[in-house]
Order: sequence, then C-alpha cells, then structure tokens
Amino acid sequence: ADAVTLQLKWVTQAQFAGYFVAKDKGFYEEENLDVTIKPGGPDIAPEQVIAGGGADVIVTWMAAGLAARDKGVNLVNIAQPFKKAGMQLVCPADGPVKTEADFKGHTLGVWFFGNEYPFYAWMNKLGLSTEGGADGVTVLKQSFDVQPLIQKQADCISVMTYNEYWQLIDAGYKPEDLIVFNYSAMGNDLLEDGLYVLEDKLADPAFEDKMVRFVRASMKGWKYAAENPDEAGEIVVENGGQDENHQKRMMGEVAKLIDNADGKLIIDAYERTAQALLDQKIISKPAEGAYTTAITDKAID
Amino acid sequence: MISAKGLDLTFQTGDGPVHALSNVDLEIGKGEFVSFIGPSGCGKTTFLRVIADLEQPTGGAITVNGMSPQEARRRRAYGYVFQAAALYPWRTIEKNVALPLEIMGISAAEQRERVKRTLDLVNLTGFGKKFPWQLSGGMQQRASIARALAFDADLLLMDEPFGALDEIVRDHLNEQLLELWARTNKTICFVTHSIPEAVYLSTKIVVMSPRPGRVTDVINSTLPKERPLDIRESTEFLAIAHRVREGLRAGQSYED
Amino acid sequence: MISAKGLDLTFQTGDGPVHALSNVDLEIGKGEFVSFIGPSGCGKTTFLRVIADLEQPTGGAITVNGMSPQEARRRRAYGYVFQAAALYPWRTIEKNVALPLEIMGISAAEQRERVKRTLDLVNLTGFGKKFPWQLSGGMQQRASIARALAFDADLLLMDEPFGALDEIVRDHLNEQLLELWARTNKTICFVTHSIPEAVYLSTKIVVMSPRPGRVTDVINSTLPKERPLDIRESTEFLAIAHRVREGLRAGQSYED
Amino acid sequence: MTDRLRDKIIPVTVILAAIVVAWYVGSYAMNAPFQRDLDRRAGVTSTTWEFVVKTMSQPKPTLPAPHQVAVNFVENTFFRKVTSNRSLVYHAAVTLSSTVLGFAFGTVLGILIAVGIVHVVTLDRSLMPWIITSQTIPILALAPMIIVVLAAVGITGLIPKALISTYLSFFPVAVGMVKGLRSPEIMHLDLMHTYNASAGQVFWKLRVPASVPFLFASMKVAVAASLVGAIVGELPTGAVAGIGSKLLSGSYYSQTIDMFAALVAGSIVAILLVSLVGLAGRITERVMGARPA
Amino acid sequence: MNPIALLPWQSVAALLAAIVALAGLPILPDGMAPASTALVFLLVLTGALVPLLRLPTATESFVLFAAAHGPVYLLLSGITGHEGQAGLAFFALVAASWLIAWRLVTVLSLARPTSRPMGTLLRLVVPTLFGVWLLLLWEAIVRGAGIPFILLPPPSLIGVRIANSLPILAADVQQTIFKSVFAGYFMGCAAGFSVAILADRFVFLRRGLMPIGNMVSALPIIGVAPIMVMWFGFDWPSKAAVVVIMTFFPMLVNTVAGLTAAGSMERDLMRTYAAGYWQTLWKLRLPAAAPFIFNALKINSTLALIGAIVAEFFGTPVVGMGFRISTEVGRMNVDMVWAEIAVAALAGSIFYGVLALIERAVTFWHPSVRGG
Ligand SMILES: Nc1ncnc2c1ncn2[C@@H]1O[C@H](COP(=O)(O)OP(=O)(O)OP(=O)(O)O)[C@@H](O)[C@H]1O
Ligand SMILES: Nc1ncnc2c1ncn2[C@@H]1O[C@H](COP(=O)(O)OP(=O)(O)OP(=O)(O)O)[C@@H](O)[C@H]1O
Ligand SMILES: [Mg+2]
Ligand SMILES: [Mg+2]
Repeated sequence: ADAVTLQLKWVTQAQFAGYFVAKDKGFYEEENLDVTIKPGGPDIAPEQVIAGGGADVIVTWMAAGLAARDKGVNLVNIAQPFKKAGMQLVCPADGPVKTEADFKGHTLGVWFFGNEYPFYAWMNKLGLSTEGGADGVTVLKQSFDVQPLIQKQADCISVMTYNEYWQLIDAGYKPEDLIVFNYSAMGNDLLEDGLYVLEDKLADPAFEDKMVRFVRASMKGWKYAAENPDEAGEIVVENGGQDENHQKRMMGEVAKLIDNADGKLIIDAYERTAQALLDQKIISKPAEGAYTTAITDKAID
Repeated sequence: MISAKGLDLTFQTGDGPVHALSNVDLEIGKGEFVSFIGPSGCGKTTFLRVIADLEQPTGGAITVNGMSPQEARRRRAYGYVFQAAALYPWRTIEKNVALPLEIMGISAAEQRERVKRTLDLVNLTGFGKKFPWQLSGGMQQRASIARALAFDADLLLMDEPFGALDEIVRDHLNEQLLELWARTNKTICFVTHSIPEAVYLSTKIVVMSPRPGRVTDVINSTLPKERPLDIRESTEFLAIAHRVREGLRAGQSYED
Repeated sequence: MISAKGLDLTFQTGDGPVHALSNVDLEIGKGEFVSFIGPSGCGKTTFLRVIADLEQPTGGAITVNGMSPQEARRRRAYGYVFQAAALYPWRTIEKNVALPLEIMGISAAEQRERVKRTLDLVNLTGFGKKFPWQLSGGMQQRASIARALAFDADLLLMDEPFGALDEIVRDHLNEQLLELWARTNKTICFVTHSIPEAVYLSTKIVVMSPRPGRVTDVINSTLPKERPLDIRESTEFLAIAHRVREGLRAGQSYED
Repeated sequence: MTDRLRDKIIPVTVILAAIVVAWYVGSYAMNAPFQRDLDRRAGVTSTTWEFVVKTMSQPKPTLPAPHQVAVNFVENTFFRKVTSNRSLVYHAAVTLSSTVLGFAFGTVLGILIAVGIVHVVTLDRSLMPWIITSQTIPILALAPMIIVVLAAVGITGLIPKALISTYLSFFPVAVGMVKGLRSPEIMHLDLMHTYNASAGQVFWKLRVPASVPFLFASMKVAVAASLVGAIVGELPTGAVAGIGSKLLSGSYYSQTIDMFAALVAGSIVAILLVSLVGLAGRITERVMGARPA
Repeated sequence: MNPIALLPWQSVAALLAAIVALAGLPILPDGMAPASTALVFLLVLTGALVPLLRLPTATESFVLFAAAHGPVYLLLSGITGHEGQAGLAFFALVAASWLIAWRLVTVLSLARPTSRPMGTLLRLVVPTLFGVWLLLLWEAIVRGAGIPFILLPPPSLIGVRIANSLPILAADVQQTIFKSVFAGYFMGCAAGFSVAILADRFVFLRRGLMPIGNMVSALPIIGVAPIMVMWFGFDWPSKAAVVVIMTFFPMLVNTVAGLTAAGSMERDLMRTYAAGYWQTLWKLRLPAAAPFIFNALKINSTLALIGAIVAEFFGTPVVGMGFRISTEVGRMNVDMVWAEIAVAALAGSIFYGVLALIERAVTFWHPSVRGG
C-alpha cells in the first residue's frame, strides 16, 4: 500500500470526521493507501509541517495556505471539502453590540494562527481600525473556549457553528440570547478546510495518482460521515475526540458545510478569498497557480 | 558573684539522656579569675552557657549577681566570648564591636567613643574599618574580646577563646588578658584545654571530668597577682600544674 | 635523607610577593625525628610541601633521598599526614587506609594484609568497618597516620597532625608516635605549634620565623631515646624548652 | 510519635484544612456571578442555600469546588480502564514516560557538560555564561516549533517531548555537578597528588564520590523541571495523550474540573518522582556511609 | 622529532579537515572565485601551523583570530544566495576554521593576563567568541545544507528582522516584560518573602507551611496558566498572576531556609545581648539569609519570563512576546519568532546579570563572592 501522511489543522474532532471515517471504514485501504492521520493543535502550523517534509497533504484554511505560498511554501489546493465557512462572531443579546455599527469602541475576541484573516478582512471592509480606541475595535487573541464571553472579558467572540457555538448553548445561553454574525451569510467568508499539497511533489505522476485516490476515498468518507453523523461521531471519539455527544452534534453541523461532498473548489469563492487577502496585504502579490481542479476532476465523476 | 548549688543538666537526645552537668557546687567571688579545665565533653561549655542563660539547668539552683541567670541576661550583666570569633562577616570590625551597643540603644557618639576605647585596649587601633576576613585569626579573636568588653559588664565568660591560636600569639594574649583583668577588676570565667594556660591565668582552677560532667577538684592558685611569662618555669607553677594534671588523669581513662 | 641548600620560595599574590621560604639550609639524616616550630605563616607547611613536591621552590636546591622531590613523589617515597585527618567520608576506615594501595595497584590480598597490619600498629584493630564520622577525632587522626604508613615509605611528613586534639589525647598519641618511630626507624618531619610537644618528640628541633620565612635555630635534643611522659617535668626537658622559647621570641615581634 | 504528631502532622493538616475552606469560599465567590446570570436568563429564583449548592455543582465552573475535583479525579483514576483515553492513569503514564526519558538524557548531558567544564579549561572559561543564557531562552515558547522541526527530520512521538525536558533538566544537573566535582577540599586533592594518582584515579576515587550529594540534590530539581517540560511539550502535540493534552483539551471545552483533576494528577506524578529521586539519593548516601540525619 | 607531534590536536584536526576539503573541491559549484578558494586554504593552513612557530601569546592569538574568521567570512559570503549547494569541502573548511577558533580560545584561556583590565577583557572575550561561533556554525549549517528558512532561519536573517521590527519588539517587551513579568515578579517575591517572615515568626505556621511549600515548588505550576487566563482576563494581570504563583514558592522556601542559615553561635551571641526578635532578624538573620534570597531571586527571574510567555499562549491582547511567537509561527514568519526569542534571551540575561551584580554588591562578605 502507498503511504500517505495527513496533517490536520486542529485536534481530533468531527471537523475532520471524513478522514477518520475513511480510515476506519477501510475506504483508504480499498484505494491501496496506508494513511496516517496526525492531529494538530493550537500551535501546530500544518504549512510548516508539510514544508519540513512531515506530511504529504495537509488540511488548512485557504487564507493560511495562500499566506504560506506567499512566503515561498508552494502549496496547491487539490480539494475543498468545506464549501461554506463555519466561523461566526457572536455577541450576547443583552450586551452592547447589536449590529455591525455597534462594534466601535468594543472588544472582540478572535483566534489567531491563521484564523484571524477573515476577521481582519471583514473589519477592513467595515473600515474599522483594529488598534483599539473609541473609533476602532480592541482585538483579543481569545482562548479556545467560550469563557471570554461567560466571564464578560469580550463583548463578542469568535465561534465555529459546529463547535464553540454549542458550548455557549451548553453554558445556558439560548439561541435567542445570542446575536450572530455569520461570515458566510454576510458574504465575508474565506474558504476554510481544504486539502493542500506541495506543488513540486504534485508534478510527479505517481504522487498525483496517489492524491487522486486519496481524495476519492476521503470524499467517500465525508459522504458516509454526513449520512451517518452518530456513527461518525463515535469513530471520532475512538480516535481521541472528546465528549461523544458534542462530536455527534458537531458532525451534524459540519455536514451542512460539506454540501454534496464532491470536494470541488468553487472558483468564485477562491477568487474572492484571494482578493480579500491581497486587499489586506496579507499576501504581497496576487496568488497564481494556488489551486488545481485536476485531482478532483479525476477523483470524482 | 556566681553561686551554683547541686546544679544538674541532662540533655535528652536520640540515644538517651546525656548528663552534661551533675551535682555541681561552685562559688565564684567578685574579681576572681576562674579557669575551667577538663577533657572534651565534661560540661565546661555547658556550665558557662547555664550562667549565660543559654541553657536551662534541669536541677539545682544558680544565681548570678544574686539574680536568676535570665534576669542577669536581661540586665546585660555579662560579656560572652565564644570559642570561635563569631564576628559577622558583613560588618566591619568597628561595626562588630558596636553591635551590642546598637542593640542596647546607646547613642552614636557614645558608641564611637567606646568602640575606639575597646579597640585600643586590645591593640587593634586602626583596624576598625577592615572586614573580619581581612584580619588574622588572632586579630579576629581580639576583636571578639573587644566586642564583649565594649559594654563594660562586670562578668566576662570566655569559652576557649584562644583555642585556635598558636602558642606565641596565645602567650601574648594571655599576658594582655591578665593585665586587663588586673586593671578593670572584672570577674572572669575562662574555659581552656591547656594546663599551663589555666595555671598561668587563674586565681582558681576548676577541674572537671565527664560522664557525668562534674567538678572533681577546685585548686586555689598560690601564685602572686603579678605574673611575668617566665613564672611558668618556676617550681611553684610546676607544682600547681602537676596537681592539675593529676586531677585530670584521675578523672578520666585514656581510651577515647 | 633530605638536603636543602639556599631554598627560596616566593608566592606571587594579588598584594605582591610573599616570601614563604628564604635561603633555607637544612640537612636531615636517615632515622631522625625532626620537629618544625614557629609562629603562624613562617613557612613550616610550605617547607613540608616542597619536600612532598606539592610546591615548586623558586630558588635553591633540594634533594629527597638523593632524588628531586618530583622523582621521589613518583616513586612514592613518603607518606604525608595533613593537619586535619582528611579521611574520605564515603570510605570505611579500612578502605581509607587501602586508598594509596589501590592507587599503586597493589593486589587485593596484599592490601588486606597491609591494612590489617597498619591498623593494628595504630591501635585501631576492629574499627576497620566503621566510617570516619563514627570515630572520635583522635581515632580519625590515627587512621590518617595508618593511611600514611600503609605503603611503608621511609619518610613520614606530618603537618600539625595533633593540632585539633585536646591535650590529654594528644599526650597519648605522642607516646604512641614515639614508640612507632622507635620500632620502625622511619625518618619523620613533624610540624607543631606546641613547644612541649616538639621537645618531647624530636631528635632535632628546627625553629623558624616569618617574613621572610627562614630557619633561625636548629636545636639537637640531648634527651634519651626512651622518653616516658613525665620526662616533661625534668630539668633537661625544661632547659631545652626554654631554649626553644627563647629562639621563638628572638625571631618575631608580637605584632601580627 | 507524639513529637511527629505535634511537629508535623497537626500543623500540616490544619494548614491544608484552611486551604480547603478558602478554596470553597473562593469557588462560591467565583462561580456566583455566572450562576446569577444563568438564573436570571432562566427566570429561576432560589433560596440562599440552594444557590450556594448550585455554585458548587456547575458542570463547567470557573473555580470547581474541591469535592468536584476529587470526584472527577477518583473516577478517572480508579474507575476507568487504564488503557482508556479518559483514564488519568493512562495520561499520567504517557507524561511520565517522556519525563523519565528526558530526565535521563538531561542528567547524562548535565554530567557530561560538568565533567567537561571541570577538566577542560577552554570549556570552563567559555561555556558557563552560555549555559545560564540557555535557560533564559523561553524554550517552552519554542516547544511547538521544535516538535514540528523534529517531525520534519522524522523524529516523532516520545523523543521531541523528551528533548524539551532534557533542555530544562540538564541545567540544574550541570550546575550542581560542577559544584560537586569541585567540592573536594584542596587537602583531599593534595593527598591524591602525594600518591602520584592519575587524573582518572582522582576523578573516580575522589571527585565522583564527593559529588554524589550534589548530584542528587540537583536531580531533584531536574526531575521537576523535566515534568514541566513534558507537560508543556504535550500542549501542541495535538492533544493526543498526556497530562498536558488533558489540560489543553480541558481548556478547549472549558472543562475546568477536568483541568484541575489533570493538575492534581500532574502534582502527584511530581511528588512521586521527586520522592523517588530523594529516596535513591538517601539509599546511595547510606551505602556510601553518610551519617544518618 | 615529528612536527605533527608538536601540534595541538585542534591544529592536527584542522589539517585533516583541510585535506578532506581538498578532496571534495570545488567548495561551491559556482559562486566562489578561485582566488578566494586559495585564500581560504592559505588562511586555514596558516592557522593550523602557527603553533609551530612558538610566537608570543598576543601575536599567536592575532594570527589565529585572522585564520579562523577570515575563511568563515569568505565561505559564508560565498554560500549566501547559493543555499543548499554546499558540498563536503564547504563543511570541512567550516570545521577547520572552527577548530582554529577553538585553538584560539584555548590559547586565550591559558593566557596569564598581565594587568587587571586585561584579565577582565579576556574573561569577556573567551565566552563571546564561543557564542559568536555558535551563531556562525548555525548560519553555515542552515545555508550550507539548504534548510528551508521557515523551519530554521539563519542568524543573519534574524538580525535583519530584529533591526526592521524594533517598534513591534519594543511594544512586546513593554507588554510582556515591563507589565506582566515585573509586576508578577515583584508581587510574587514580595509575597513569598513576607510569608517566609510570618512562617519564621510563628512556628506553627512554619511547620504546617514548609512541607507544603517544598512540595508545591516541585509541581508543574505552569499548568495553571489557562486557569489564570480564565480568571483574570486577557491582559497582563493574568500573566502576572501566573508569574506570582510561579515565583512565590521558590522565594518562600529559600527565605525560610536562609533564615536558619545564621550559625547557632551567632544567634547565641544575640541572646547574650538580650536582643529582641526584630533586632536579631534585622542585624543577623537577614544578612545571613541574603545569599539564599538572591538565589531565589535569580531562579525566579527565569521562571517569571517563561511563565509570562507561556501564559500568553492562552489568550492575550494582540501584543506581547508570547502572542507574537505563537501567531508568527502561524504566519510562517519564523524569523520574527526567532527575533522575539533572541530579545527574550537578551532580556533574561540582562535581568539575571543585574541580579548577579546586585548580589555581589550586597553579599560581598560571603566566601563564594570573596573567593571568586
Ligand atoms: N544541645 C545538646 N544536646 C545534647 N547533648 C549536648 C548538647 N550540648 C552538649 N551536649 C553534650 O553534653 C556534654 C557536655 O558538653 P560540653 O559542650 O559542655 O562539653 P565541653 O566540656 O565544653 O567539651 P569541649 O571541650 O569538647 O568543648 C557532651 O557530652 C555533649 O555531647
Ligand atoms: N598558595 C599560597 N599562595 C600565596 N601565599 C601563600 C600560599 N601558601 C602559603 N602562603 C603564604 O606563605 C606564608 C607561609 O605559609 P605556611 O602555610 O607555610 O605557614 P605555616 O608556618 O604553615 O603557618 P601555620 O602555622 O599558620 O600553618 C604565609 O604568609 C602564607 O600566607
Ligand atoms: Mg566546649
Ligand atoms: Mg601550616
């Protein structure tokens, strides 16, 4: 079997259920692949891992992928399982922020490590300074939970539809207690989880073939996971995920972002993402050759 | 000055009780120079420490100047010179000598005056600004004597003050100590291991023996108060020394 | 055995040169018991260390057994007894005595035999398995002498070996040392601060004086080889002691 | 026995009890505001006592009450299969293995450096300031990168974490051993010289035994540092296993009780390791004839 | 006699390395003029053979200095722009110049300075050379082996980045060191000290607290960082809180130990003067405890920095050294990460050095200071 190492961008959870399902259900084996899945963490940059040769393919957000490409790590998007963004900003309804116009002078929590780009793009669009003060917003690098809101340390915080949002619900907030700014709904979304490989490696037909098989099996995994969220949740927990109910629920939410599980990149969304990054000077020159549809074209028919 | 009656002191240790002092009777008059001599562990230091209220007797009675030792300590009735100089290394010699004066709350001017006087007394004029480690062992020991003299108590307790010094320096300090004693008329209790030193200095020699620590002999010296160094080669001196040596021998076996 | 001619040794220190030895001439014959006496800092230790090749002279010549000191050290021609016992605390007494033998690569059986013999010699039979801290100071000092004797060098260098002991124990060890010397006919160089000790032990007393360190007097003892302890109250003894004391006085001022 | 009771057990118990009481008060004070918000949103009113009980039984409290931590700890320590991902024993074992490995590397490295410094003048003059500087580098901040970089050259699993522990633990050992190897008095060294002993003989027969107390004292510090290294090294490894990952995943889901239980587990591991090293030290010293305290 | 036997081992090894390099020529496929190649070899040979001349120390050091640093300079400027093309010859020559530098350090370590300032200078130069060579070797290996800069940037790039990012670095230092570290350090040390005095005053407290304190100082306290962030918010107070907790126990334990350091004779002396508790504390026990207290202050200086930086991983405002390190890793700006680390190491060393100087001044009387 051909060995493939996949580096995730975060800890084991249903956000990556498709890959775990594909492995667990033997979809990779069917394609004659031996896949190792490496979980990520708050300080693991998958781009760095792949540049150092620690992985063949990585899951990362497009903003981070393009930023790395800009720095000379020639990453290429080969598939885009997540069609919509899961990120949103939430504020308590009894707090000071009700609409975008209320942001001024308030404190907003954001994750960093590549996840901050959509936020900065949005603020850029609103014309708000992120340096604090009365006319701008104060940015916090928030922790990876919802405490900042519960402890009232921030006026609004970032959550993922499939993860932290539910932690708020668990903490006693009802959906009507929360005001939600969803990046996808606002049209401010930047593409999230996609699969990336190094450009020069892709030039090798054998590697390309391996990736075709990998993407095919992975998408099969995603499809299965979307159809059987409870089973997928259990598989994730068996692979080290925490809190079974939470994972099942997460799988249900993630399924909404996956759409029809064909993994095809929507070119419009790509263009918009690239443009937003350029506007904000997160990348210094227009991205070129940062994606290929060849793999998904061959893998999915 | 000091009067002990049936004094007992037992230390409770891990290996059982140690009888450091057992039934000690002793009278020391004002102005006497008393030497304590005896083999290691016979309770010389312990007896001095009882006088100084650094140790509580477990039996018997002791008075210092007619008071309890604690009372005497509170009234700062004595100066204590330890076996080692025990100077504080972060203070200059001057400051070390001034230490008891500071603690007793004596005015700065008076402190300066007294420090100067006592340093002169022990021949350390000009060394006041040095730190202890910059002085030789003998000089350190003299500084520690100066410190005990600085506040002018009537009673001086000295625990082997010259133990670490060489014989020549020791002779010299012995002479000076005798002179000081003659001049100031203090009462001095002096612990030593050296028979000649004990005989040379004292008006009274207390011979002790260990296990349990007790007084085996008290020898009153017949030597005159005026004592040049070569009195140590006189027959009278040798006779007393012989008696002390015999007293010591009687009190102990040689096996250590 | 040892012959020094115009020996000089100057230490370069931060405060300028210190003349530890200056123009020392000395002849020591085989089988002699030589004591070195003198005030602190007169170079007694330094002289012993030169013999032992622990210090390099800066001038003059010295031979040990006709060889250079370095050569003599390589041949393990002497045993050295330091002022403190300097036993290794992690070794039993036995192992401490065996240390030089181990280093010289002597067979285990022979080691055992020699350790037993030397421990018997210093009256420590049966204490071989104890650790140093389980022994009294005097016993430790005897163990350290045993260690120096274990490899049977003809020359024994002893630097104030009994300095830290009390007078009674000291007397006892002095007797034993004399006996050992008489029995084995070794050459012994012995540093001390005590005049009676020097007179009691030696066939030759070297009086030294400091700044610069030099030999001021060499006194040959007229005492017989057989010396009971109370020889120290004899007139002959006192006469020699007096001469030593005079020699010491002459060589120094009291200011230290 | 009664002495021990008076001098140790009673004071320690009293202070511990005081800490527990303060902890309860603290957890009421810290959990109350959220509970009030929660009640207000849910429209519940409750008596004071009910309210106090509620602050002590939140699923994700700001400061969990001692009994919550205790229950969680006992459950996850004794009532889980040790192979289970939720077993604290399992996580502790993972952390322990990299701690021990890193500690072993660190001790060996520290000793080698100390031997070098004591025997090679060049190293003595040039290395020491850099050893101190090395500890001012926040290696913990570098931990994620180290793990990525090592993964790039194919080193994964236990070793990268252990290397972080090594970095933290070699320092106390090196410093302690330099002191220890230099601790023999001049007189002891001179004695060896009079025997015309070789450098190797001086080293093995004098310097090494003399340095043993220093070695164990610094090993105690080193093993604690090693544990810190292992835990921090686990933070970025993707929350797979180990006490560090337990802390991390606890913090993702605000599972404060889990975090405290993990901290307790970490502390027990620490105490265990330090006492083991202490015990080894005492035994060694006893064998070497040190005077019993 | 065989001249090789007269050479120190570093020189012999340098010669061997040069021979290996000769076999592995050219140094770089392109980018190194024959003249520079020849110069490199010439300098290396000079450096390796100069010990044979038995020159005076000063002259020999000078020659060695040139012979070590000349080649490495040429080699590094040659490789820049041709990363990853280095062959055996390149590394062998770097090794040779490093060996010559080692020889230089050995010569300098053995030198007997003639004057005091000279001695101080030597004491500084020797470790500096060591550090410089650490950086030179790093540069040579990273560039020579062509390690991707996003894994490990060469020191020269880090230097450039530091120079270009001074305002950001200053803001981070301000946030992390001047706010979190200093506040936490002073509060933690002061609290540890005060509790130590209390524990000293009240025997019961000491008996109860010390076993606990000794234990806690071995615990992985850094684990409370996420909890502190949860409690005290994002800004510096939560970092300071972590630092307080980390520094408290070492200070407590050391101070209590230090307060027992005064000898019993010194204490009895105070008793013979019928001195009160505070007089004894102030005039005897605190001075005697000073070395212990400084020990704690020094240990705490490194702990404080680590604590503050790690705490910043769990949530911060968008400034601070820990924040920068973790976000810039995510942005692939690894040179910035190393710039922060260099600044942290520098700040830590200065902090430590200042403490060491104060310690020398305050405990001038202690044998360890007097002797050295
Ligand atoms: N604090 C103590 N606890 C237990 N035993 C003690 C204590 N102090 C002294 N001793 C024991 O009491 C006995 C007498 O001791 P002391 O110090 O008075 O003897 P000494 O005559 O001064 O001896 P040296 O000449 O050696 O100073 C000894 O056996 C000693 O071990
Ligand atoms: N290593 C050294 N460096 C500098 N000066 C030294 C050194 N060793 C000894 N001295 C000095 O040399 C002189 C002679 O010292 P030595 O130790 O030989 O005296 P000593 O006669 O043995 O004195 P003591 O009776 O105090 O042991 C002293 O002034 C001493 O300070
Ligand atoms: Mg005594
Ligand atoms: Mg001497």
